[in-house]
Amino acid sequence: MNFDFSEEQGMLRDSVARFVQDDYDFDTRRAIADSEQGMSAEKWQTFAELGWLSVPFAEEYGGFGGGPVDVMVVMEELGKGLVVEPYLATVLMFGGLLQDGGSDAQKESLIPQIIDGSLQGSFAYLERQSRFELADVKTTATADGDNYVINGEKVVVFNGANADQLIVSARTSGEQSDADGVSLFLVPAEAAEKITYRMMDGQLVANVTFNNISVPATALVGELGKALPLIEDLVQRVIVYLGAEALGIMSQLNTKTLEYTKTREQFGTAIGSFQALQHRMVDTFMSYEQSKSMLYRAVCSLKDEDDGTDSEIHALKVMIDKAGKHIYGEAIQMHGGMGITDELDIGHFAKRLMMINTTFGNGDFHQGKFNELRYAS
Amino acid sequence: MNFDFSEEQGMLRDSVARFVQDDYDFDTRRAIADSEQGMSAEKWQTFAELGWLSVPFAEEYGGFGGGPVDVMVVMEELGKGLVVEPYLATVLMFGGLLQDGGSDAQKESLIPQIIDGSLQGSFAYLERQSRFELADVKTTATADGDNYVINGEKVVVFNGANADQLIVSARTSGEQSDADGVSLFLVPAEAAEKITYRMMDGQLVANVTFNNISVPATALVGELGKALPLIEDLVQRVIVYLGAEALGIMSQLNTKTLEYTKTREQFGTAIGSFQALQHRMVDTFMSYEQSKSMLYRAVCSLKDEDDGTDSEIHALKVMIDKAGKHIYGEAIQMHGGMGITDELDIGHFAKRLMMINTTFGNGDFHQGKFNELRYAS
Amino acid sequence: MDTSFSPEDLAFRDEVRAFFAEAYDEELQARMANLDTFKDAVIDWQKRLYEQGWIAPSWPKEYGGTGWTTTQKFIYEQERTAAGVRDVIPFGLTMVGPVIYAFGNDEQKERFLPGILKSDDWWCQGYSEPGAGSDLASLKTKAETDGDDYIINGAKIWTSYAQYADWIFCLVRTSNEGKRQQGISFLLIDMKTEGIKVNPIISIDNHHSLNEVEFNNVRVPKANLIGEENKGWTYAKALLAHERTGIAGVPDTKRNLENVKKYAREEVNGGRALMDDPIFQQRVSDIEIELMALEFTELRVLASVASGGAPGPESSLLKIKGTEMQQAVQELTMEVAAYYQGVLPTDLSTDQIGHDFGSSARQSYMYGRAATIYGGSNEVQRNVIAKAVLGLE
Amino acid sequence: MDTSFSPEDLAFRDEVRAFFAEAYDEELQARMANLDTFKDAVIDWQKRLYEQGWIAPSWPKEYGGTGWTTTQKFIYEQERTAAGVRDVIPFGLTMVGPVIYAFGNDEQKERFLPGILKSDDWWCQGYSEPGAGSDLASLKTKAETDGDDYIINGAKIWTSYAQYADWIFCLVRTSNEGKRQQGISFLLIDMKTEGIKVNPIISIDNHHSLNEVEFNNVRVPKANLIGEENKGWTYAKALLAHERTGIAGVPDTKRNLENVKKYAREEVNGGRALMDDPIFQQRVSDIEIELMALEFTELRVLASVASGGAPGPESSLLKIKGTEMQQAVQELTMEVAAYYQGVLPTDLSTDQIGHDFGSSARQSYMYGRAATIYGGSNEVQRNVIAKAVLGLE
Repeated sequence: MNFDFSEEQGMLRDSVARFVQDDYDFDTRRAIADSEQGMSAEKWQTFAELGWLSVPFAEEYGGFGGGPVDVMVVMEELGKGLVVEPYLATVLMFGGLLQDGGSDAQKESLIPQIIDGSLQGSFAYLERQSRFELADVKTTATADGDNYVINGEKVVVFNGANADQLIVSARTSGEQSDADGVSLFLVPAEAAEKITYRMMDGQLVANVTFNNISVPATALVGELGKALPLIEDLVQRVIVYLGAEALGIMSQLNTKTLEYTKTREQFGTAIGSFQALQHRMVDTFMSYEQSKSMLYRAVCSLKDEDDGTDSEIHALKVMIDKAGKHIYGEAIQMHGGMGITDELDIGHFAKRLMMINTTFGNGDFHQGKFNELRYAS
Repeated sequence: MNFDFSEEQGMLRDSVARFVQDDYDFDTRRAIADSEQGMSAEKWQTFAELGWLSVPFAEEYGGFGGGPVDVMVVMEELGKGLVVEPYLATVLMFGGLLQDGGSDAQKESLIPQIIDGSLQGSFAYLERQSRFELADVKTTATADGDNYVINGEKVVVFNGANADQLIVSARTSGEQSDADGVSLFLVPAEAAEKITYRMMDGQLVANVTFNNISVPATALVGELGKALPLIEDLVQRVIVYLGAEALGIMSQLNTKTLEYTKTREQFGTAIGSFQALQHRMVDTFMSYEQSKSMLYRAVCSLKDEDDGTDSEIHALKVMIDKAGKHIYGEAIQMHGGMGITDELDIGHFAKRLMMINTTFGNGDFHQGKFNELRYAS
Repeated sequence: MDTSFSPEDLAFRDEVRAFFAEAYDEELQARMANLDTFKDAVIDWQKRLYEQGWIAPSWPKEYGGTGWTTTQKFIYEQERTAAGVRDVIPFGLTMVGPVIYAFGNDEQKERFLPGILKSDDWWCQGYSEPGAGSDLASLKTKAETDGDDYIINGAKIWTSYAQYADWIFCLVRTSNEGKRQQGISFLLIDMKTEGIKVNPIISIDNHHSLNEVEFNNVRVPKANLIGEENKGWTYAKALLAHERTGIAGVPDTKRNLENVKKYAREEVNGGRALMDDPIFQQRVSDIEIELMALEFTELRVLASVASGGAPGPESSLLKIKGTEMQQAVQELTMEVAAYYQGVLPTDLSTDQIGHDFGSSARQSYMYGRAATIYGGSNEVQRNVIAKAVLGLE
Repeated sequence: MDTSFSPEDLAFRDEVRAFFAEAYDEELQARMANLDTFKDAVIDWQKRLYEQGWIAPSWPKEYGGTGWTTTQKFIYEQERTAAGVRDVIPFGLTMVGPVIYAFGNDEQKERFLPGILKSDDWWCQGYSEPGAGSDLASLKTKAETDGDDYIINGAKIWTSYAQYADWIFCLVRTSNEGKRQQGISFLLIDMKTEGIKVNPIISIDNHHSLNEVEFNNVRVPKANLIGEENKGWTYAKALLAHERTGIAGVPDTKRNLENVKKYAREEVNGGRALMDDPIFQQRVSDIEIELMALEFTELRVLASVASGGAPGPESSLLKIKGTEMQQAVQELTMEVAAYYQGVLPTDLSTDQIGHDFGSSARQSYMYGRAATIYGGSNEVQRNVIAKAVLGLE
């Protein structure tokens, strides 16, 4: 039983941490997020050079062959810098689906491009009505000879603005929320129509419309009609990675708030000397440590799949939701007026936490799933 | 719009408050609660002499003709003294059912006896399986000529140990939890078998078994098979009265805790000077004031029945449950080691609040009802 | 104890309801929602209220108030929020106005009150200073005598709508003697005066409503001093006590909660409306029940003031509990909006985005964080209650 | 990062499981539940553990410990609580024992450790004093030198099981010089010594486990002093740090939560089992999820200690969070018991009462209020973390 990181993991962590420290200060991040592209191609190239884009991929495709713990380490540090580059969308989600479900041809052609930084990808799964239900897919893909014709709309597509390739979930059979009948297709982004808009956490997202888009049968990712387990499996891992990013953010919020209360004076004394605030900071400290424990528990459960993985994942999402709200709420409150300015980084950390909480289902949604899994009679 | 008490209500309040102050200190209360009978016949006679036993009864039966606000005033003050005499069981529940549903003959014969203190009554409604569902009645009453024969068991019967007469809910038709088919019968207590035991709030309660107990048709209280609305109506009012008792208790807990923190020294200073405790005492103060507001809202709604009375009552139960736990929890915690002794009154106030919370349904139960009433689609 | 309405009250309610239904039309609402037309629309609306005679319900009748009973004021607020009618901008009508009629001289009353009532002058508030936070009395902006004028130097911060304002009312330091509270004066300053500079502050909701206001050798005639020099703290405190009851914001929060329910009936998750989810219902009723109580807490205070008494200890919790409830409802709205909670202002239409309240939910939620901070943070409020109400030292 | 068990660990788990299944039999459990036979039953059980060699897992092997790995200790606790096996009485085995082997002299080790290991001596703790609360260092019980003896005067309070005890370990004041902590000594006192009086304290759960212990001119040989005079505070603090991990009580709380679920499947409300009520499920998972995290927080501490490190900052939250969770589960049990939560001990049978866990739920819940108070209240714990971990002054 140990919670140590391997030497390699330590080096990976240091590498990301150093980048955030030296090359990604808050002003840099703001400028990138506000730029037209909403990300920096140059920074992305740095990610490629430093090998981060290869972490989760198998060695046969040029990857690092890393496991969940390796990715967790990267994401926690990226979280600390509020890095807006689409590591999650391109490497973990788009790349993750390819790695898990792609054909050899797809993997051989695309994964090396992800790793060298030349390909941006996106997983388009969300629809106007679907909220948090992954099986709720109205977009259709209809067989037409050797091709499939895709019709429908996906909304709030992460990295949708910059993606070269999309993996789209579409229904090839069944009714709107059936578990069976969902398939994944690789679609070149330029084939679809898109409108883009900005989110409060710095993401430039897109609504993407497919109007009779025809793709060959080789564009199918995974088995026809059997994509849901693939998606669910991906989402489980992504939830852990988002949890790691959230942990990095919470760490920043607690550290910055603690520092602030030690220097900020009110009524002639540092506000950190007020006992009521001290006790509340102990509580945010505990929320952070509990989140960290739950993250570790969840990441360990990913490796040990017969040991109730699902409920650990749901529990993590619940914990991160609660702890996140608690920690950013106190951070803003304790920063007083400054806490509600756009100038200070505190609010931006909060906004990213908020978006993480709602991504793939909020705390209540996952607690409902947890209850179902553990308590259903 | 006013929240003032009438002059008569003020006098009633003062009368009960003076009694608690002068004749019912904590040691007296403890001795009475620990006595064999679990109540004081002498004190009960004082209640009669002071007119309190007449408050809710119509003037034609010798009553004071008081309304919900009058009873509320009495109950709040009785709560402050943790009075164990069965005002709730005899006057408000047994007497309340008689007043609302009794025949003229029943009222004429029994209400004056309640008022003069010579009759103790009890409402036996709870069964082993029924938990908080009033309609869940397995006890049966079977017509047998002009009589009804009662079979079944009632548990945790308040004042069951001392009651001379019981009103028993029994099923005269329908299935176990049907709304229709519940009837009420007056039964002389000596006709039933009982076992008695003590509760943590000083109540001496009973499990009462009816083994082929035959009562005449004139023992029926209210309409045959239509008792549920009568019971529900009573319970609505009783919830308000229990809320008033709870408010009196919360007032005592907050006052005593505040006093304690002003005098109790730790680390060389009064613990009431610690900001963390101060802020928490502000919170218990707010819980108390919010409970008071909800009580007033509920008691006003009783008078204005077309204005959604039910949901106000449910809301009161939810509020009292939360506020009660909050206030007694902090009271015990802030009293430290002393707070967990039987010697101090704090724990006894807490125990009565706990029993109030579980009587006629806990907060979750009532919040569920509230949700159903207001949000069901 | 009686909380029912009289027939006169019910008639008044109908009158108010009818007026809002007619006067607060869609065109006006659209103009208010657009930042470019916001200021003009607000002024138009307030002028309409002035014509109706309802612009200042809390003012004494002699200065232009309505002379309503407490119950009428309560009904008015209920109807206003139920109709989704925006409250008046408070800086003139509920903040500086009452200070002027209570502590100003006759000349000041004549000069300033009509402009406030008619909404000809837009006011803003200059209390907080950079770095001072809830410790208001530490203010440093100084007013030095120069003949019949003061020369003002310093800066104010968190000044809402300073970019629109004609006038600012300020607390300034006129003396460093004695306790910090004793050397403060209450001054009215024309925003067009030379030496005033307004620096926008973009707040966490990505909007511009807050500002820093700099004063560099700003010359203000002493005729603009309210009451006595060095007594400004007293006037400001009196102002704080003036409108205790409105601060809980219960009617607005109730309306926002109704909106949450409406939205949650439309959001569907796995075939079930969010509003039918027992856990979500519990979140709603957790708030709704507290609000029901808070509404009566406010009524208790109103009733006690109406019967000539002082507001009781229950009044002190209105701000804390009220702002906590506001934020709880804002948070719930965000949960309903799910992914769309993050949408920043955009030229795309609601139809294109696929959602209609996410962006406004975000704005309310983010800006709403200020409610527990400004006007004395809730921490300071708790200190005050601990001392003044509970007697803890 | 790895939390899986090795085959050896799994074999150990089976061994422990089998032992508890066989040795902790129903007759023993019945005797423990009965106050009249409680003490004897506990001693019998602890002697059985001693024979098995498992009485002191946390002790060094040389003094009688098991030599288990951290993982084995973790497994042992998991199995113990899963089997509902009562933990050993801590005063000898986890409190004074470690102080004696760490700071006592050879003679003291020989004299006292065997009696502790074999449960021949029942120990109790004399730290708190009437009126002192969490401010332990303010203690006043004084030990004055008289030749080779100390003469003890004063009183200790909240002393669990003093009525059964053969020995008490006490902090006593041997000097009033310097800081308050500096004049304190650690002394072992035979409870049969003349001048000791035990006064029962009935606690809020209506039971007698607590006591006040009075010392009136009690003569104690200086041979019973642990370590140096006036250094007792150091030894007591070391003891507090000794068993940080057990204090969260996660395994016991997990087991209690499983019981809640079991009970809630049997309680029916309007035809639906309480455990099928979504709101109740939410209450359960609110706790279960925190417990899942807390279990790993404890593992993180264990792992860090096992790899030779000091417990990290995460260890300091174990007591606060652990006791909060204990109480949350106790409260939930009470909710399930409904009316029956109030039943006091009675001669009536479960069958007559109509319920089986109400009375024990009440006792656990009420006595459980002490968990956030004793051993340094959670308020004091928060002060300590604020200072020592967060660096706040």
